[in-house]
Amino acid sequence: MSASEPRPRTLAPFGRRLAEVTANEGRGPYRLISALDRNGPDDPRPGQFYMLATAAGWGGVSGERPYLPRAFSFCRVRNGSDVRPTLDFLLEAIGPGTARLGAVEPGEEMWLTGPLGVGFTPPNGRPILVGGGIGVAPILCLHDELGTSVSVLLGFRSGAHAAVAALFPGEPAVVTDDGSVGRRALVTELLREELGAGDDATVYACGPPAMLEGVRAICAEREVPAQLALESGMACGFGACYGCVVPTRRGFLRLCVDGPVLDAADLESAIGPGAGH
Amino acid sequence: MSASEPRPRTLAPFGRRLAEVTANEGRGPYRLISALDRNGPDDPRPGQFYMLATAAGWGGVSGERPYLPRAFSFCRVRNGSDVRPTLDFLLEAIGPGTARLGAVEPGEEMWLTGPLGVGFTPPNGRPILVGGGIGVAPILCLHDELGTSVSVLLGFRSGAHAAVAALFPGEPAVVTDDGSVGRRALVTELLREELGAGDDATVYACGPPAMLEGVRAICAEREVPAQLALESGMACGFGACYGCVVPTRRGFLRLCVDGPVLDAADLESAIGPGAGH
Amino acid sequence: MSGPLDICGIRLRGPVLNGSGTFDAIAARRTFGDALLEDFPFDAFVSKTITLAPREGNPPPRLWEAPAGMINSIGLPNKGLEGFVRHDLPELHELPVPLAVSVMGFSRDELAALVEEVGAREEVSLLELNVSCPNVETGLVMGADPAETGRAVERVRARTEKPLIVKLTPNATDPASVGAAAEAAGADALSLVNTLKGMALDPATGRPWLGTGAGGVSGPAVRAIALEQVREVSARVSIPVIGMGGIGSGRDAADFLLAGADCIAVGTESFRDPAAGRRVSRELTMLSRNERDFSPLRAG
Amino acid sequence: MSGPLDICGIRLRGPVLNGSGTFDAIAARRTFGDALLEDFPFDAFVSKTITLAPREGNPPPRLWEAPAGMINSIGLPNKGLEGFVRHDLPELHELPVPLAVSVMGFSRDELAALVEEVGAREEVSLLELNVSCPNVETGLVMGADPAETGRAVERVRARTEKPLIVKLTPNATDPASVGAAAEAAGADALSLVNTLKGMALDPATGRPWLGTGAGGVSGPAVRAIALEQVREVSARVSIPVIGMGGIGSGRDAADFLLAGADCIAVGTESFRDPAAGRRVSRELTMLSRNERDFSPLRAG
Ligand SMILES: Cc1cc2nc3c(=O)[nH]c(=O)nc-3n(C[C@H](O)[C@H](O)[C@H](O)COP(=O)(O)OP(=O)(O)OC[C@H]3O[C@@H](n4cnc5c(N)ncnc54)[C@H](O)[C@@H]3O)c2cc1C
Ligand SMILES: Cc1cc2nc3c(=O)[nH]c(=O)nc-3n(C[C@H](O)[C@H](O)[C@H](O)COP(=O)(O)OP(=O)(O)OC[C@H]3O[C@@H](n4cnc5c(N)ncnc54)[C@H](O)[C@@H]3O)c2cc1C
Ligand SMILES: Cc1cc2nc3c(=O)[nH]c(=O)nc-3n(C[C@H](O)[C@H](O)[C@H](O)COP(=O)(O)O)c2cc1C
Ligand SMILES: Cc1cc2nc3c(=O)[nH]c(=O)nc-3n(C[C@H](O)[C@H](O)[C@H](O)COP(=O)(O)O)c2cc1C
Ligand code: FES
Ligand code: FES
Repeated sequence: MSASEPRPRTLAPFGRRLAEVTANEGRGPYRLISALDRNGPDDPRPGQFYMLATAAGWGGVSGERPYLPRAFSFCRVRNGSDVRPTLDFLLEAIGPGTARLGAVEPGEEMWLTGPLGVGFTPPNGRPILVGGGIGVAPILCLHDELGTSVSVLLGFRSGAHAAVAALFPGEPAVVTDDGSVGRRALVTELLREELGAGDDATVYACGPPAMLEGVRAICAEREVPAQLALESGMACGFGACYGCVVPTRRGFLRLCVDGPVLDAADLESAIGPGAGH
Repeated sequence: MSASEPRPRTLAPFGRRLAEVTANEGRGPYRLISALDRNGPDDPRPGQFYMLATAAGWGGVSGERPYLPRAFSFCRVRNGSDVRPTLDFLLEAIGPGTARLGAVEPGEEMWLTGPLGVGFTPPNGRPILVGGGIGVAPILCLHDELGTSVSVLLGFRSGAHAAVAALFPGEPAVVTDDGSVGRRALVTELLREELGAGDDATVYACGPPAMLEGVRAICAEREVPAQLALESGMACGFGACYGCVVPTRRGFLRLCVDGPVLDAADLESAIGPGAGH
Repeated sequence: MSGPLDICGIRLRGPVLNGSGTFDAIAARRTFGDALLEDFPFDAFVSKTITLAPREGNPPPRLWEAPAGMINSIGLPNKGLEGFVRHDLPELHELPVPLAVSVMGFSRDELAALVEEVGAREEVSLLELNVSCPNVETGLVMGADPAETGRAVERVRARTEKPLIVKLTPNATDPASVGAAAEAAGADALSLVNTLKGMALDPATGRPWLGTGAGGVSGPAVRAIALEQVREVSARVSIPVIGMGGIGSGRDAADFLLAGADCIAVGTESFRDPAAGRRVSRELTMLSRNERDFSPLRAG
Repeated sequence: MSGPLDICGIRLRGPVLNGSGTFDAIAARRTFGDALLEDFPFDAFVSKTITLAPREGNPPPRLWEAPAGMINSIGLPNKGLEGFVRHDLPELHELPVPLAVSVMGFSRDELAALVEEVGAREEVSLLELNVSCPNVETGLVMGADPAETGRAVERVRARTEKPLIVKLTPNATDPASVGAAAEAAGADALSLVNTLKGMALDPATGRPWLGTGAGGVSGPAVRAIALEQVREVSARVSIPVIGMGGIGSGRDAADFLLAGADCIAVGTESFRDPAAGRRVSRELTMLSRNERDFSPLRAG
């Protein structure tokens, strides 16, 4: 165990299990997929993730890929009486795995392992949540947990992508790259405005590497603690393959067991090799 | 070209092409699949076959197989005004390829190459058609061509399988292994009854190896010419891989270019290595 | 084909191991808790390969998904002998199955030191020599050359009384000769295959994707190749053979046993299904109930 | 990366060849008629390997489908030199592209005779030496051993002025050394990879499925392995390299060119799509329009 401070981790049932897809809706260019995880815990921690694969047709159109499961943060957990727990995932289709998962139909089954990794740690000061693009997924459940009074800053490529902001209760601040919804700005600009030097705040962020690096630099400059949910290519998701390492000040860390949430202070840079392709 | 007598062969357009599935119906345990082959010839010869693969999801549930296309005799070609040509295939699900093809939905697309190989040669004497199980497929289109006055002898494992006999116009003689439809007998018994020694007949047969071997032996004994449509494992279907050879009196022949219809006289036995598994 | 068995005098409840470096029981326990121990997926546990000095491993990216498999360039990250003994060994000792420790040395001296120290630990039931590394003196890849492999095994043989498994690389012209050399030099068992050398290019740049340029291919893509090598090697030696390479089902495992392996290992499939070892065991038991007549090719 | 090119002084309209033994232009013409010639899928045609004496080939079954690929045990059926020259050569001469004839000898004498006779035919632009067979004298697989390969190439080099391509086997510890030995002995180009040794068991009996027990693995499953070997070999030699192994798209072809190949060959993918060579060419042309900046690793 290499983390210096313990982070919230809900244990996963051992092995993969089948979960039934209950809904698949479009949110702008994203898909919002719900799955009934009957045999999973009802209290995954925001920031934790699941490895997903469809039960049928994993192998894709060409028969070549996807072969390995894919990592996804849950974006909501719902524990209503007959739906407990239902996990929501927000997906952006960027390759064969996300394309196949984005095409699941209600009633279909998915293989699922998780919750995996460690989630966000409760704030010391006032929480500021920063999400970029598909990176809003873990920010949404963190928001659910922290309550609606926290600051939420969201950035999107376009107005179409920003449709997903409607999932957030309250009034999140939204900017877009093209100014079609909210100001034309990067979400890091909102953070820079929101955050005073030495502010008694904790920043939580998830998004593309360049955004996370911006958040890291801003928080470092102002000496505000930040927790960043990173991504890296994963094969297993439970520490078995050593494939998902990211360079940190404490050496390479396996993002799937020591992350995906890391202290910004541990990072030289949030832009790792192979990240953000 | 090694065949001693030229056999009917309709040339295939070069390359594979997409065909739209227009129907997929159950016939007992078999599937009857129709595909609109807009860019294919309308006159494939009975006995010729096509290599098929689905356009999507070829790769199967496990992502491992099927990888290569699969060989299927067409069982009917229909050239109505707006359906020309529509090819019908009769499928028995025995593995990952036939399972996937058996699950195609109308509107879905299939990759198709063909017609391939050589078909049956017109009869010298009165034609007797013998089909066993899924082997009735090429017998059906041969029957369409020769007209309804010919003798058709069909054998099936069970009454459920015998449902497919209803596709034949007229009154084919039907026997089953369990006697649930027609007599409890092997179709070779029907042939033995039908066929006199030195009969002025031509026998056409397709079915499992043991049945074909029975037909071969009966015809050899009575000195009646027989044409047998054989099967073997195929990778390409157009003579490229040399994988589909069967032992004959003329050496190994590639079943996909020199067959699948062979003269019974060329065969020592209709049961080849790896056949009938 | 299933059920309890002895391998080099060690009693196992069944024939399903893990491939070294494809299951980290310590990290898995952090993730799945003690449920892991209650339903432990393997009949013996093989550690990730350790070296004398600690290693950070290779620069990322370390993974590439390939048709029916993957390529890895992990580079043996490990805490080194001392760190392993202090931190990992106590935790691995809690596993409900015998422990094999995989070791690799960049010279025969290093390998000998590792074998001696690790072999002396009572927690350790078996040692596995990963000889797929280039010999720093000769430049030859130890495990690809029968003579090099023989010399390495000879050198370490006297250092321990524990059974020595030698893990063969598939990147060799004649794995059976390498296996025979290892047997002659005193190996108690062989395991194969390790990964096949492979590479991939980043479609966005046209440059090698993996941090180190090349890596090792594993998964179903290599299964037929591994099966053939297991057949060739086990036909040549009389010591037990642990077969692996793309095993993902009981049917696959049965094929390796039929081809001459005494045990099998599940590697990459555990990434897709953490409990794959258990599933393979169960499926194998079902098959062996139905297939009593099958006799291994080696015996036949 | 696309467009006309010279290979060993032979002008090709593009870089896409077929893998020997994976396309029979004569049988394809029987099947598809002259449409085959109008849209011929390859920029040069490589014949199936011929031998001095006719061969029936291996007993069936000869095929097995594997994850993302297949195993074949065809065994070089061919009409022998005389039959080939009399029956096949006239038909192959009608193809609209240069002809390479693949030859294999079970001894260096046999190989020399084949090279001399075939090389003397004006229909033939290039010769390919398939050296993946065991030397009947030494028992070594020619193509797995640098010295054996060198001797074979030296022996035949003087027998023809036509360019000699040496086809390497991937079942070698160090294909780059074999390639370098072939170059030193006078080879004009190298092609790789041939199939990887593999096997499969009949699930119904537990015995080997293929008539000969083992066979060769091809298709996407071997692509990453082939790509790495092409990179290693082309980094070592300065003669042209023809890369193959699991190529099924323009992207795959581009990867091989980037890894150091000068031409590529489509093999198993032609079984799935008889016109795959054409498709790969088209896709490659599209890619090279968009990827002008990519430079081959060998040049870089
Ligand atoms: C902890 C974590 C949480 C995540 N949460 C979410 C989420 O909530 N929602 C979401 O949409 N995504 C999420 N992701 C990202 C998601 O896992 C990836 O988008 C997904 O794995 C992509 O798979 P693919 O098959 O669609 O694309 P791939 O083709 O696998 O492409 C992904 C990237 O990998 C590289 N790549 C391309 N080909 C290969 C190859 N053959 N092998 C290896 N790499 C290749 C390229 O850089 C490519 O851009 C998360 C990732 C992590 C690690
Ligand atoms: C000319 C011709 C015409 C045909 N016409 C018809 C038809 O009209 N209707 C019809 O239903 N069928 C027809 N067939 C048979 C059909 O092609 C096969 O049933 C089909 O290829 C099976 O594919 P599969 O993936 O379902 O089964 P597979 O799993 O491929 O099994 C088929 C058989 O191949 C063997 N096998 C198992 N695993 C493998 C493997 N990995 N690699 C290689 N072989 C393996 C076994 O013996 C198995 O029983 C025809 C075949 C030929 C050659
Ligand atoms: C990510 C990864 C890491 C590996 N690490 C090691 C290792 O440390 N030592 C070793 O001997 N083999 C290692 N291997 C090889 C496996 O143990 C196994 O031999 C190989 O992957 C083939 O089996 P498979 O196809 O079932 O994975 C590793 C394989 C993978 C995929
Ligand atoms: C069915 C089959 C037959 C082959 N016959 C030959 C042959 O006669 N001579 C030869 O040099 N290579 C032969 N090969 C090897 C191919 O030319 C090629 O090197 C190999 O298949 C790898 O390419 P691929 O994965 O694209 O098929 C054959 C391959 C297959 C699949
Ligand atoms: S994904 Fe395998 S160790 Fe992290
Ligand atoms: S199936 Fe390839 S030659 Fe017949």
